Amino acid sequence: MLSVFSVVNQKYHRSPNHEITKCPYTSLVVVDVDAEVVANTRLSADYNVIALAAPAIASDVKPGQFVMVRVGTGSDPLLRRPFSVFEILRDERGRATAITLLNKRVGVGTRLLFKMERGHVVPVLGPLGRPFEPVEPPIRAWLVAGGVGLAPFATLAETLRTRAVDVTLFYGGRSATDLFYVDWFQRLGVRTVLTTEDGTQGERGRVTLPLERALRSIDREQPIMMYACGPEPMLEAVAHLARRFDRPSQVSVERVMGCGLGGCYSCVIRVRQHHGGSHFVRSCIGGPVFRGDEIVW
Amino acid sequence: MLSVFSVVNQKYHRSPNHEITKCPYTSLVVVDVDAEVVANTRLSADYNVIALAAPAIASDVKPGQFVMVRVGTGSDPLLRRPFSVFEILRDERGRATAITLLNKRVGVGTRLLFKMERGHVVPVLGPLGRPFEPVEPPIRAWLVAGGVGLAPFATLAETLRTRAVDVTLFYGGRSATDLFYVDWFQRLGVRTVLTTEDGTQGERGRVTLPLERALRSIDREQPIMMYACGPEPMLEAVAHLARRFDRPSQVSVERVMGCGLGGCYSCVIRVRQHHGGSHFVRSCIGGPVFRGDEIVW
Amino acid sequence: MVNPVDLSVRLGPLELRNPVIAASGCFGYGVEYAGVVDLATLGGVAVKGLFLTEREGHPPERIVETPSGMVNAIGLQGIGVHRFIREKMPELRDRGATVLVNICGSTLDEYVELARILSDVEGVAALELNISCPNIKEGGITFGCSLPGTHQVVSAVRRVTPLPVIPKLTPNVTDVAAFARAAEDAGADAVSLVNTFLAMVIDVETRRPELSNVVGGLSGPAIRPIAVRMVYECRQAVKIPVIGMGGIASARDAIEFFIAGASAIQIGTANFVDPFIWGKVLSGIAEYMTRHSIARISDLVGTLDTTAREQQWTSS
Amino acid sequence: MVNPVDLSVRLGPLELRNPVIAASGCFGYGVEYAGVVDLATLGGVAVKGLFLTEREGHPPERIVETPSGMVNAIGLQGIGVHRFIREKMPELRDRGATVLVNICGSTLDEYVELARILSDVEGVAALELNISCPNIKEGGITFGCSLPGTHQVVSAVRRVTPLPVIPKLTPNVTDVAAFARAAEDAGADAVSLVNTFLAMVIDVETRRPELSNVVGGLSGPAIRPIAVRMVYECRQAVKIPVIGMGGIASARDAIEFFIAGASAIQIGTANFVDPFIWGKVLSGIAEYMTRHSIARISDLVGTLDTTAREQQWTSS
Ligand SMILES: Cc1cc2nc3c(=O)[nH]c(=O)nc-3n(C[C@H](O)[C@H](O)[C@H](O)COP(=O)(O)OP(=O)(O)OC[C@H]3O[C@@H](n4cnc5c(N)ncnc54)[C@H](O)[C@@H]3O)c2cc1C
Ligand SMILES: Cc1cc2nc3c(=O)[nH]c(=O)nc-3n(C[C@H](O)[C@H](O)[C@H](O)COP(=O)(O)OP(=O)(O)OC[C@H]3O[C@@H](n4cnc5c(N)ncnc54)[C@H](O)[C@@H]3O)c2cc1C
Ligand SMILES: Cc1cc2nc3c(=O)[nH]c(=O)nc-3n(C[C@H](O)[C@H](O)[C@H](O)COP(=O)(O)O)c2cc1C
Ligand SMILES: Cc1cc2nc3c(=O)[nH]c(=O)nc-3n(C[C@H](O)[C@H](O)[C@H](O)COP(=O)(O)O)c2cc1C
Ligand code: FES
Ligand code: FES
Repeated sequence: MLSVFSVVNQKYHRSPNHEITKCPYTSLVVVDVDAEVVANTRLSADYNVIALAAPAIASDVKPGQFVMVRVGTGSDPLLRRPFSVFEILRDERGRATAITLLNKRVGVGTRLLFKMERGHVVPVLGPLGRPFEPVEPPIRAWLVAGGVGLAPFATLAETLRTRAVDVTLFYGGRSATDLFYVDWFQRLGVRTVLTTEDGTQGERGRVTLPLERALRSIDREQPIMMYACGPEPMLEAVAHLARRFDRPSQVSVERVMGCGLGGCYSCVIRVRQHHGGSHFVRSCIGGPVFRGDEIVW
Repeated sequence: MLSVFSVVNQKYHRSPNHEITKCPYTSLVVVDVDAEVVANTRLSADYNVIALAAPAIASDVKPGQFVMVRVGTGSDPLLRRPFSVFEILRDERGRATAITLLNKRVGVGTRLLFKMERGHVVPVLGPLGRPFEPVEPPIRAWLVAGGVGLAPFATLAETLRTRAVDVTLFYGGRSATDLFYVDWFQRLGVRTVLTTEDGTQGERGRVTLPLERALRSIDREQPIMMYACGPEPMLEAVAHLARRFDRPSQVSVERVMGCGLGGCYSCVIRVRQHHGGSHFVRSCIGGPVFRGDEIVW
Repeated sequence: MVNPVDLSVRLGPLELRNPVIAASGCFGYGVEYAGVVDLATLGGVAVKGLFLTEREGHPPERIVETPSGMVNAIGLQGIGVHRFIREKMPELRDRGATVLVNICGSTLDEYVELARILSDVEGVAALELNISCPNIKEGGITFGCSLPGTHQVVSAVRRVTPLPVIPKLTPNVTDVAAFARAAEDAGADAVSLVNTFLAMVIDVETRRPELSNVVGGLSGPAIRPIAVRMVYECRQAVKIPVIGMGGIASARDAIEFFIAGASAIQIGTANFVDPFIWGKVLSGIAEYMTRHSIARISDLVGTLDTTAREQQWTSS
Repeated sequence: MVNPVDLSVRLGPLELRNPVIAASGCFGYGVEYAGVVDLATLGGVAVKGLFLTEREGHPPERIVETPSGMVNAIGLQGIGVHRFIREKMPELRDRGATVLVNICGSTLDEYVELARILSDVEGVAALELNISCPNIKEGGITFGCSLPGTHQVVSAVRRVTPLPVIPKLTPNVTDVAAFARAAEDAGADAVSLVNTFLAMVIDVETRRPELSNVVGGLSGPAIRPIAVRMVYECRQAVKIPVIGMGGIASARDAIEFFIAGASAIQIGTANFVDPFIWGKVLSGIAEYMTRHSIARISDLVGTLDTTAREQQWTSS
């Protein structure tokens, strides 16, 4: 009897090629997984990496995409929280079984994720959003991460390194204790350039300082793609440098998101239109990754 | 600077003899303990016993008193839930360190308590309410428990047995799988009379059946005190039997409680007044234990 | 064997295959959700509020979370009625959606013009008149908070369209039932309620409003008990059907509105939390009806029993 | 060294040692909480609403929990003003409580009579006029929902008492600021708001209302964003001080109301959840003021900055 209510549209829902033109950005197979917490590693007083068993998402997600996590049990907190997929975990046969999130404790939801014990089950919706477009050699990739903005770069770096792209990570934090996974990127063959605001690791100052120097010194003939994720003023600075040095960039923005699926219009960012002028684009489906020069800062 | 805000009234708060006449019912030292879950034993699909580290409450609570437990983290669920103190746990030196609750899963809050993992911290307010008045020999004590109404009788039976009172527990449940701790009571020297509605253990039917028989057969000269806790219609039936057989009774009622401290007037029950008539009494401070003949059913 | 339950509803001239409708502004133009839910399985899709022309909406921040709710001031960003008809209606028709177009105007003429335009569009099932958006100064709230205004806009639209007309009432009034009556008198086919409650959140560290628009509309489970009361009041006051909403997040909540007197319900905020809610609510309603031997959903509507209760004793 | 902050407030003629008041109906007659909090450390204690005579209140169920809130229909069970004066006032005086007596009447004369009686009682600091209780048919809501009614009852009480007169406004109206103005015009010394929102919850299994009174009043964090907006509106509309409440459950929430324009605040429902909240809120306010270099609490009141925001970049 209940079969009349198989509301989930298997046809559209499962067909990976459907509607590719009409919804160019959103992932075509969005699923909601009751994901068990399989590990939760605290990196510092504020940062943790939480691993969630979600094969359907892990096997489908692309670098730069995000998930919406329901952190609470009742209706407070109510809304899901968006998180970039940090790592994809695989079983011994190489099958993607879980994702991890790099979580920074800033409020009620991220605090719940920070404390969450193994065995807890959280609904995870995804994969969502427009991913980064990975380049191919000879283009070099410069990843620019501010703080927790590192998150989408683990999978992006892996994809790029698989393609043998030359990758540099410019990574800035407040302090040495806010920089994580540096070895991990280095082992992958990623060059790392670190900055901290207090000078406790790498160069003292903002991550845009070494970035600007690098832009100045690199051969004009060498094509590069800049990828940036972090606080918006940093993204703006990167986009600005990109324009000054006439280099392309892709930036992943972080807007407050109510739904992650284009339903609420909360997550908009001002984007230039072809014919001049600008309009508000929903960053959950039109982004979170945009070309740096598209955005009106 | 903040010392001007030592709002908790140490004077009244700590002095056990203060206001004994004006607030005859409430416990005089009410504390709110951030209690760690030290054990959670599932007894069946619906029942569990959860142990909470709360020395200040454990060392002070009297049989029949209750605590108000904050089960959620955000504001949904909002209100605390009332629970009778089931057991008092002691360390090797005999100091009371923790209390347990006998929890039955019936809704959102009790479900959270059912699932709660060790290490979780829950605020527990208490001890609260008017306790049972334990009798002395030669008076015999008949405890009448319906389902989770067993909870206050563990500590009551201990107290009574310490006084060498002859104790019988009439204990009814839906089914054999709903009866717990029967051995425990037997080891304490408590006679047990069991009933289940489906006849899977003890007598088939309600607990008032053997109770009525016992009332009928016991020597009129033998003084007894009946204590009852369970669903309200059961309490009513017990009070009714008590009146018919002209025996005293104490019943512990379960009303929906908003605060547990007399602040909200949600938990009222109709009680007879000395001069005739009746009025609504707050069962959180006027009870939860009442004389069976006080209550207007 | 269990007989299938009948979920179809009739709201005056409007027939829906079931009583569960996606609330306006919480489901985009519907097409955004085509990958998650088969639009044809919904009772209806109330699309995002449309003006005659495109609107940019308010700058961010546009939403802020509150205890069991959220406050939004999107400011009715939208593509306008013409682009909607061109760009969205074909796909909505293709997918078999029952489309309720939520229309907004700054003036009476705009409502009339919108109604006229949409009356000729194939696949538009009904007009929901947004006379209650609290987020824009010029918007319909001036109609929605005055009884003559409500009567005026409903009758004006009524005169120009054969489509079912469903004014959507604001809860920010003293006596919502009076507005339902005004709408009924003016010829509305049904009323829907509630829209959001005017609300505000302040960032105490910066001492600024969290929303760029300063105030916005509160929705979500927090408002449900008020919305249920209002639906109940309207149900007593009018004969036309009431479409209820406000904080519905489960089959239980939907059923609560049916019992209070809603002939159909809408789900808004909860779709953000769980875009797969639709199947869960529909099957939950069917399960409830089966368990309570209710054959037709209409048999459940308005069945609140306000006589005193009695208690039963079973061992627990 | 940090200077102590000044928390004292002046609400017209009423001086409070700090701006944190226990809300009426959520703190019994105050004495119930004497074992938990030193009543003298509170800004004030608004005692449970009093009629001239004893009242039995509604039968249970009287409360039901809702998402981030609760709906109550206690029905103003109470001991009446005479027993209150005899049985509770002496202890409240002894304990140094600043007592706001919340009074309710079915008629104008009852309010006047109550005000007269209480004017002669030592230790009564102010009268809070409950013209907004949604739970009883004959109650003040008939005054609270009509502008002339509000003006009438406030001026009548004003004429007979030298005590500060603080009408408590209902949120169940279209324009709460108009009611604040009516109260001000009639000579009120301050207004307090919000009382509860008329609401309803249905038990879907029995299809009966959860509350014996069918409807009740919604309180708790759920309503906070609406209450903040209403306090903000009233602050713009009147010169007399506004006492804000509705869902305050932390120092942050209290501060939000101060910034919106409340000169003092009340805490109701949150006291049920945490009866030790008082010290936490007071010390949290002091900590905030110290951190923001705000010497006097009055310097915080009504300081909402509605100019557009700018962003700052720090690595995060
Ligand atoms: C596409 C995307 C990817 C993200 N990836 C990550 C990630 O990998 N790791 C990580 O730690 N964080 C990430 N974030 C940010 C993360 O979503 C927020 O930190 C989180 O939602 C805050 O929730 P909270 O309950 O802890 O904070 P709240 O208590 O809700 O608010 C605390 C602060 O966080 C801000 N905030 C609230 N919601 C959001 C939101 N949806 N987006 C941004 N800021 C918000 C608030 O404005 C406030 O200043 C991402 C955000 C987006 C949009
Ligand atoms: C003094 C006292 C002692 C109690 N001791 C125990 C105990 O030792 N073990 C135990 O399992 N339960 C005990 N209860 C009952 C327990 O408090 C309720 O089962 C619990 O509050 C239900 O919460 P919930 O969130 O699971 O249910 P909800 O989802 O809130 O509601 C589910 C059902 O429980 C009923 N209910 C809700 N709140 C209460 C309440 N405060 N009191 C009674 N019924 C309620 C509702 O009417 C509803 O039918 C006691 C109650 C009182 C008043
Ligand atoms: C983000 C958002 C946008 C909304 N936009 C509209 C709209 O355009 N037109 C309208 O009539 N109602 C709009 N509403 C109100 C909803 O349709 C609904 O009436 C309200 O949110 C209450 O239902 P809920 O609690 O299920 O969300 C909007 C609500 C939200 C949360
Ligand atoms: C159980 C209960 C009883 C109340 N009784 C009264 C009352 O007697 N008089 C009154 O003016 N307000 C009464 N109120 C309203 C509160 O004083 C307060 O205005 C409202 O609850 C909002 O604040 P809160 O969200 O902090 O509870 C009562 C509220 C509750 C929850
Ligand atoms: S988060 Fe809802 S539209 Fe983007
Ligand atoms: S539970 Fe609040 S008065 Fe008893």
